[in-house]
Amino acid sequence: MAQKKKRLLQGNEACVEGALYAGCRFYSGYPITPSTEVAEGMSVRLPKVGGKFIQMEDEIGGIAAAIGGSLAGLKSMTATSGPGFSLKQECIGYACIAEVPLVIVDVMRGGPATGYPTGPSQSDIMAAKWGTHGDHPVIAVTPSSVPEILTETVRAFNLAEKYRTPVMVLYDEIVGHMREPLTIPEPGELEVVDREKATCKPEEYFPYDDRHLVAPLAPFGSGYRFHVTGLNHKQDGFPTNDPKVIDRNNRRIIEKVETDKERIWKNEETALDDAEVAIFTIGSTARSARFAVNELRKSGLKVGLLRPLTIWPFPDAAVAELSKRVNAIVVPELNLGQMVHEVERCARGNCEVEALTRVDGEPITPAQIMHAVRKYL
Amino acid sequence: MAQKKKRLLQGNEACVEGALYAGCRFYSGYPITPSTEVAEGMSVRLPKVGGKFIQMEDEIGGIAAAIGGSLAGLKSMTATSGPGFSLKQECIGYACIAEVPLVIVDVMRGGPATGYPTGPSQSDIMAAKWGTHGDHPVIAVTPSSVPEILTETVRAFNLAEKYRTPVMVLYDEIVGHMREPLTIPEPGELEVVDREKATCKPEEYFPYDDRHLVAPLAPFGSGYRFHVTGLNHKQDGFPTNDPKVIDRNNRRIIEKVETDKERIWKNEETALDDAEVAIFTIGSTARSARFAVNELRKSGLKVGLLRPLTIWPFPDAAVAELSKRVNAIVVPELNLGQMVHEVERCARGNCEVEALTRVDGEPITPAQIMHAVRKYL
Amino acid sequence: MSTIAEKKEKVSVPFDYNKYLRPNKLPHIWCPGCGHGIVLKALLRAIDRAGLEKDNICMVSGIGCSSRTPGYVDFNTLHTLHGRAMAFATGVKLAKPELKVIVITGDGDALAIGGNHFIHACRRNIDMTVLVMTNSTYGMTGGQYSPTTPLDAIATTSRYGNIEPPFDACEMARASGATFVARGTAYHTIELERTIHDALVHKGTSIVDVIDACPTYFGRANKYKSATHMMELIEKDGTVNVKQAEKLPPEKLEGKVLRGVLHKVERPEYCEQYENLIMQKAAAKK
Amino acid sequence: MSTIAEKKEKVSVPFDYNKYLRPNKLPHIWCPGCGHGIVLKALLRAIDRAGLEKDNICMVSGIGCSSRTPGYVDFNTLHTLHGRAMAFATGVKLAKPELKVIVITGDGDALAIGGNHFIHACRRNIDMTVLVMTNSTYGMTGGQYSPTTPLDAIATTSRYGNIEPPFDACEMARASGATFVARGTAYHTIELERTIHDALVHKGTSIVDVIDACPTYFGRANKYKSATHMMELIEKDGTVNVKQAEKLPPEKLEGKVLRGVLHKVERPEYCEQYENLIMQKAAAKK
Amino acid sequence: MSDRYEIRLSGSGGQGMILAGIIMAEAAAIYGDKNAVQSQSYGPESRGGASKAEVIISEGPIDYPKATAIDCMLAMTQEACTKYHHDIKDGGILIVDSDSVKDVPQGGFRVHGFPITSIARDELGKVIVANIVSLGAMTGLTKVVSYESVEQAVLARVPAAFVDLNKKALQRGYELTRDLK
Amino acid sequence: MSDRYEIRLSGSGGQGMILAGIIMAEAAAIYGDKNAVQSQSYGPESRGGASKAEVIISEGPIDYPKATAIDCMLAMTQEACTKYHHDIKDGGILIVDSDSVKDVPQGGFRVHGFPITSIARDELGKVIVANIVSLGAMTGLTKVVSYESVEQAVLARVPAAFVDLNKKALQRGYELTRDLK
Amino acid sequence: MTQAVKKLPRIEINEKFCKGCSICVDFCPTDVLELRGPVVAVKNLEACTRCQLCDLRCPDFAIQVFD
Amino acid sequence: MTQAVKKLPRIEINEKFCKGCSICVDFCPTDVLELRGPVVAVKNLEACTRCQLCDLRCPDFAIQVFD
Ligand SMILES: Cc1ncc(C[n+]2csc(CCOP(=O)(O)OP(=O)(O)O)c2C)c(N)n1
Ligand SMILES: Cc1ncc(C[n+]2csc(CCOP(=O)(O)OP(=O)(O)O)c2C)c(N)n1
Ligand code: SF4
Ligand code: SF4
Ligand code: SF4
Ligand code: SF4
Ligand code: SF4
Ligand code: SF4
Ligand SMILES: [Mg+2]
Ligand SMILES: [Mg+2]
Repeated sequence: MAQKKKRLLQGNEACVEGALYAGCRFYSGYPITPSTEVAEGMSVRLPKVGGKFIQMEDEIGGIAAAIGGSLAGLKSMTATSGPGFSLKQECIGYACIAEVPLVIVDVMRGGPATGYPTGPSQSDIMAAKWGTHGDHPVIAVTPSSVPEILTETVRAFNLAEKYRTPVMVLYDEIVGHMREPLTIPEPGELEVVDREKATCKPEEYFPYDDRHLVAPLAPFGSGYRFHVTGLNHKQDGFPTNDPKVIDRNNRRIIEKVETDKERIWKNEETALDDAEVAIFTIGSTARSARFAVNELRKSGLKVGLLRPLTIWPFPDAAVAELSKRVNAIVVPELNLGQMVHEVERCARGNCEVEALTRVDGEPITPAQIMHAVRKYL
Repeated sequence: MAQKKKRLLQGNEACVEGALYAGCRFYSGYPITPSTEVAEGMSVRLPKVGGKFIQMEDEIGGIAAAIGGSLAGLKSMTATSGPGFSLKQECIGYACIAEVPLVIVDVMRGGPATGYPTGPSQSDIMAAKWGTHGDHPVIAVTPSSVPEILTETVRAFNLAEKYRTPVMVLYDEIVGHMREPLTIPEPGELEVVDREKATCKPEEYFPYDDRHLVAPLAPFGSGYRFHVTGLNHKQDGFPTNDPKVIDRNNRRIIEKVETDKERIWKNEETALDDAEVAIFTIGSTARSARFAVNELRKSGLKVGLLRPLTIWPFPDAAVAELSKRVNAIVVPELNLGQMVHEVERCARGNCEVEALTRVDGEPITPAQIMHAVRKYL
Repeated sequence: MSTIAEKKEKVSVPFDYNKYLRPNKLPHIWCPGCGHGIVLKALLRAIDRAGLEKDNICMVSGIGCSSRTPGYVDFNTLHTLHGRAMAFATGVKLAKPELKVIVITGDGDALAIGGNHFIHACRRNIDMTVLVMTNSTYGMTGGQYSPTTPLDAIATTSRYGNIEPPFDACEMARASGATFVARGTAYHTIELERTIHDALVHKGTSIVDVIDACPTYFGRANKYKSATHMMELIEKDGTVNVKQAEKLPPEKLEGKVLRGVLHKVERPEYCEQYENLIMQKAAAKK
Repeated sequence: MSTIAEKKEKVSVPFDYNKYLRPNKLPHIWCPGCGHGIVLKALLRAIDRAGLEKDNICMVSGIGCSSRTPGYVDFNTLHTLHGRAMAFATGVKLAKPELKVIVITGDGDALAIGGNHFIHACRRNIDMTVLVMTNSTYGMTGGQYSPTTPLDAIATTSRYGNIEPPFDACEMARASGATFVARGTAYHTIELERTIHDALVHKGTSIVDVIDACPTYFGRANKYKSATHMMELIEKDGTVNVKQAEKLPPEKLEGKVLRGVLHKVERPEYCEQYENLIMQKAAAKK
Repeated sequence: MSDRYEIRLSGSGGQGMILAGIIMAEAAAIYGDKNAVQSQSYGPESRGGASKAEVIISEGPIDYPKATAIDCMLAMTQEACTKYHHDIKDGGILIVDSDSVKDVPQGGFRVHGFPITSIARDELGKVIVANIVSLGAMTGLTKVVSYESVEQAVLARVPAAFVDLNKKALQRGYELTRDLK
Repeated sequence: MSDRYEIRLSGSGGQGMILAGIIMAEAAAIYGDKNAVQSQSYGPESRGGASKAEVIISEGPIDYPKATAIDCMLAMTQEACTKYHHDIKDGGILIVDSDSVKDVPQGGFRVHGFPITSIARDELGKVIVANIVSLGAMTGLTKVVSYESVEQAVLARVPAAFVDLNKKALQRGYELTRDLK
Repeated sequence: MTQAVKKLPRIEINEKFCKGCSICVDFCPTDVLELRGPVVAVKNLEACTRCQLCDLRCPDFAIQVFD
Repeated sequence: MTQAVKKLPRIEINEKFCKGCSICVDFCPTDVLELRGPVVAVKNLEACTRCQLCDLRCPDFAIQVFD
């Protein structure tokens, strides 16, 4: 307790603290602006706690090695930005189908391609969900402050281990690079979920045991010898062409997340109770929105904010419900319209839905949001 | 005319014929099931017409070289499937922001990851739109027969050259590997669009000339010396941090497609006039759907089919209009629900929207569709 | 050490492959006469000879016919993505250095799409034994040319003859820093077993380039009459052991590929360095 | 051929770099003392000496400080993605073989993420001149270790000292098939100009590994006092010309890196082969 | 859809079932005056194992390219026969190679067994032409395409040196069905 | 929001503006009892060019982390001054290094010019501490954070060997403002 | 079937695994084996020297020679 | 400013480009140059041998020596 001290940390540094708090002991990646400080922090800190850091030859190697590290039993992470996120897509699908717990941090910058390396952006939201080929589950958390990067990184590890799936931590360059005061929580203060251990006899172990939605994953070298593949497989992990098994497995990996989404969702509501217009947004833009809500409320205008901390699975229930009680939902995002599609889908025509987009490398200001919202008041 | 002969061709072979017809003279790629026959066909045929074929070291190299080939002035193509499509994502974004005409064929197979290499699938539809990081334009065509693969490949090249952007040809393994009779069209029979030539003086040439939505692209080595980059750039092609210019350029590359989408869209309607239930689907599944419509119409049931041949930009106007006149839209797809999200969005709650999904490596049968449709009749 | 002579004298029980196999996964998917099975058997014998424990072996592969190997063996097995075997393996090894990591890969998997991970693993000298099953083609996808396809050879994407000069995997491995580099063939199975054994007991990145044959695609396209014919021409007549080569006049070596251990040096291993240097210095700098 | 002596005698007008520059893009973004600018100047002089036409040059780069070079020169210029320069360049060259393709890349761009394209371009022997600006770090992203960072060196991701042995880019290039392999430094600018010239006039893949310096990151982290200090220690004292080396006793060569043309052979060039073999055979097989 | 005629050819990888399917489709659509669609499926294990090809023949457009109710199925191996015969429709035809298929399935379809492989090997001297023999038999039994069209299609697909052999194989297969109706 | 205090520190890359911003934020949030958020922006050209750091200080939570109406801005170069002074609010403060900023912008804000760089170079012997001198001046002029907090924050960030120098620099800057109000 | 006096080796062939590639047949130094239809068979057991080359080169785990 | 009899070289310095890295200063064999504040300046033109090393090693296209 004596050591419990407030520090001014950068978002990316908070991510490092969160990972270590969650028990991450393996990091592999490739540097890229604006996520590089995560790698740099891990390279300094991991060896001190007996963990492993390796800078791989590229982003593909970065995530591949992290999957290997996770299968060998260590909680693993990789971090990247735009172009690197695109390169990792094939391996993301692998982690999904092979059900390997993993945390992938994407500090979003302007795109496409090299785009605007130091420009803030929220333009990987849809890529996080749909980037890799084939159907697959996605969990993505979206912190909007430095302390929240820490807590959400911990939550990402918990979700990854609980659902045996890659979990993304998505935040924009502004949140990643800004500094805020933060007190590192004591051990025990935050929940830390560890991987469920295999307890059966090795002969009876199935890495994708049919009887579970999420089966325990034994680490390589623990006496459970089993097979892992990116092909469609049976409960024993071996490839199959049996349509029934393929169907079941493909659906199960999505269902394990979908059926539990109430538990994975996390929304913050600000002044929504009597709101006539709602703002739906994440990350740094949510900070502008909160500022705007406060200002508008001062003038008596009924505006509220729905801020999802879990963007995937998309908070469809919350948006659907909201759409029935407001005149309009305004969706400010640092891209050319991504979340707004999902909001439109969930609103089913119940209210107006409007995107407020910005892609010039500058943040969306409170003034812009106030302007957009006023139209509906 | 004497040589005009009907032949039985495989879908992938028809793609080769289409590419050559459209004037494709550069192919680079990396083999992968079930698209490999495209590469094999190009390797045999291109040299005969003075074109270049190269098998690169991986899929990234495959698309990178094709972009290079296109900038050097040749109509270029690459083909791949699932895992390779994921690997190409970063370069797809590059072609978008640098505005390089290119055709990307994706013969869809089961995923994620290695998944089910020989299993048919339509699970890259959303990856085609959202796979790469950052906001970017997407045009994707979706043929559903062997002759249509030929004509749509030609159309893809035309669109690529006209809008200076990568265009995707998306079809599933069934259409890619089945054989149908086909007569190769004579020169002149189909429209072939060539790249607009630069005509100004070299000193006055801007590769991203502000005065156009789509500026002419001079080939490297033609006396116009200019700069191409994947960074946000000015009209002269050089990087910029000017928010106004960045904003304008990022929006323009999307607008050039969005504002012209009436011309890019292509829908086939079957028995929709008095339909009470509509089916919305593509590729091989649309064939099952047409079969089902015919059968159901025989029993007097009012069912119709909307089949988009352009899936991106999404035919939102057609779906919105349709949603107002039918009770339900059924969306059969060989995945776990992708197009259905877009249909839901466009339907705005006007009618029921139901997905019919299949991911066991088998096609969706007419019987399945009939069953799904009957519920709403 | 040599056992060829011994074997000839002793009448022994044949090797019990089942000890290391997952028998219910056999027969394997490889075509009649495919060399991959022969290499697998040599590997299993070498593992036995090295006295490795099944629980402590992690076998990692990419995608390809050769990369299907892990499915048949009773170790911790990891069938990854095309080209990525050595990157995944690096993660496994670094996370758990007590595992003996064996990578099984094809010439396409290791040297085409996976070339970058190959050279970097060699550079780091991370402890793993890598078997490259060089059959000069992409067998799995039906016989396109690979980075080891000889000049002029026919493949489904080089129907007019291949114009791309092949890599020498051993040269590449050595240049990029591997500390053990060897070559074997599916024909010289006893020698191969010994070579793999030596690779397995070496500390650091050990690369064994194994020349084998794809009778189905490479063979048929290039007019080899049979698997046997390929083994004779490519593996037997096309190669010479590095020790014998020392005694042969240059004329006799023309066009021949060398077999045996081509390069072996001692250099600190990656995981050990990590443990010794990084962890210790980090702990010191509290 | 030598011009050092000539230059010393003749009092000449200095080289007119503007002829090849886009003057309104200067000053460049490189830090004070960054070697990249010195290398660029040697390249421009070499281009001039080789008599190349601006319209016929296509310069391709990846991403990195070094890869910003194309923005400053008045050729057909293509700034691609990190690591992909040689793959893009392969497409440009094959599509239009009459272009002289020059690739400018960094040690990270060419040898880390781009390693695979590097070795395959060398293997194909496709006609392009590749300058690898080896500053032993990822300058652009702020100084992480790269595949050419020396052992024990400090970087932002190796704060306890680097344990990854560096590549020798020249060894790699030679092993993978490049037909011209040379090394220069930003210190030996006249020699570098000549070396690049020889690379430019060579037909096939020519690799020039240029040792230069990142004073901002590599220099500061590793206690070099200045750019000059780095040039003296790393480039001048750390290297020796291959011709001089022949005359030196082995003790004097210890730890030294060789400069000059290290490897040069003639082998058919890829685009020519394509033209001669593929197109002709295809035409014949109507 | 009443004129939709569905054929399935099955055997083991390497027996030329896909080629036979292609020939059948070409006979109908290129050398005959019908429409045809040919498709196949193979597992990820493309080598060995049961393999099948399907041909749909019709006067008009063919929508669904896969078999739904098979008019005629050929089975060259027991495995293929057992695995794939379920979709044969009532009144359909099952042709089996009696050399391999011993356990003949029962159903509302007619079964014809011929020693196809032995004919190819013993009478014609090349086991490889078994698929052509079976095509002959199928032509005779189904009459969905004319013999002439099939012959043309076969000859267009085989190298010049093997024209006679294949002609003979087709004929031999066709003859097997002469006395049947 | 009324207690929201916005600071912008600008100069050229390498002048330590970001570090100065961090110190200001730490003074407020770690050594003082306020909340603070520090942010910065740099172009893709991270080396050279104008650079800026921003600090928002408040009693309560800080939502929008960027400056909207600046209370106090520091400009160490002409380029930075010209580029970034626009958001200073009426009644705000602009502190310029009079060694570099000759063309002082006009507006509804107070301007204070000090020869910051020459003080650092000539008086203190290290041009590198110019940013600390300017922090001292800012502390004196804004009073948003106590001198003690700033001093603590400075000392926590500098290596032991430079403690005295920095202490002196801070003090020297602070003194510049003693007679002003 | 063979009426050997000296003890003959036992050659075990797994017909389910044998793919008839003929490698063992072709490389047997004493011509002990032959293909019978799709799989290998022993034609001349007496000649077998127990050299094990057939086992060593069989890709399919289909043949082993016991003492 | 220099009252030279023999013709002196002309050293052109582009102050906008010079970043004061000191490379030319350090490597000039005859100590002709020096840093003055942030940029380079000529301190001893007479000593200049026109060797051009300053130009050759200047990373910034900032110095050239004319006859
Ligand atoms: C990313 C990706 N690209 C391409 C493929 C298709 N593919 C599978 S295996 C293979 C080549 C295998 O060749 P090799 O490694 O030599 O193995 P072999 O089959 O010859 O043993 C290819 C191209 C794939 N599965 N994934
Ligand atoms: C796919 C991708 N990964 C990572 C980056 C980030 N990045 C940009 S340049 C660079 C390294 C540059 O190093 P090098 O090529 O040696 O050039 P230098 O800056 O040292 O001249 C990195 C890692 C990127 N832009 N894209
Ligand atoms: S295709 Fe070639 S490599 Fe693959 S199993 Fe068959 S013979 Fe072996
Ligand atoms: S960071 Fe290093 S490599 Fe980049 S410009 Fe500065 S000195 Fe050069
Ligand atoms: S052991 Fe030797 S001799 Fe006996 S069958 Fe096998 S190969 Fe022939
Ligand atoms: S080598 Fe093996 S698979 Fe081949 S024929 Fe002999 S026993 Fe059969
Ligand atoms: S030309 Fe030579 S002597 Fe003259 S200033 Fe330059 S380096 Fe010095
Ligand atoms: S080398 Fe160039 S940039 Fe450096 S001080 Fe001299 S003139 Fe200035
Ligand atoms: Mg191979
Ligand atoms: Mg570098």
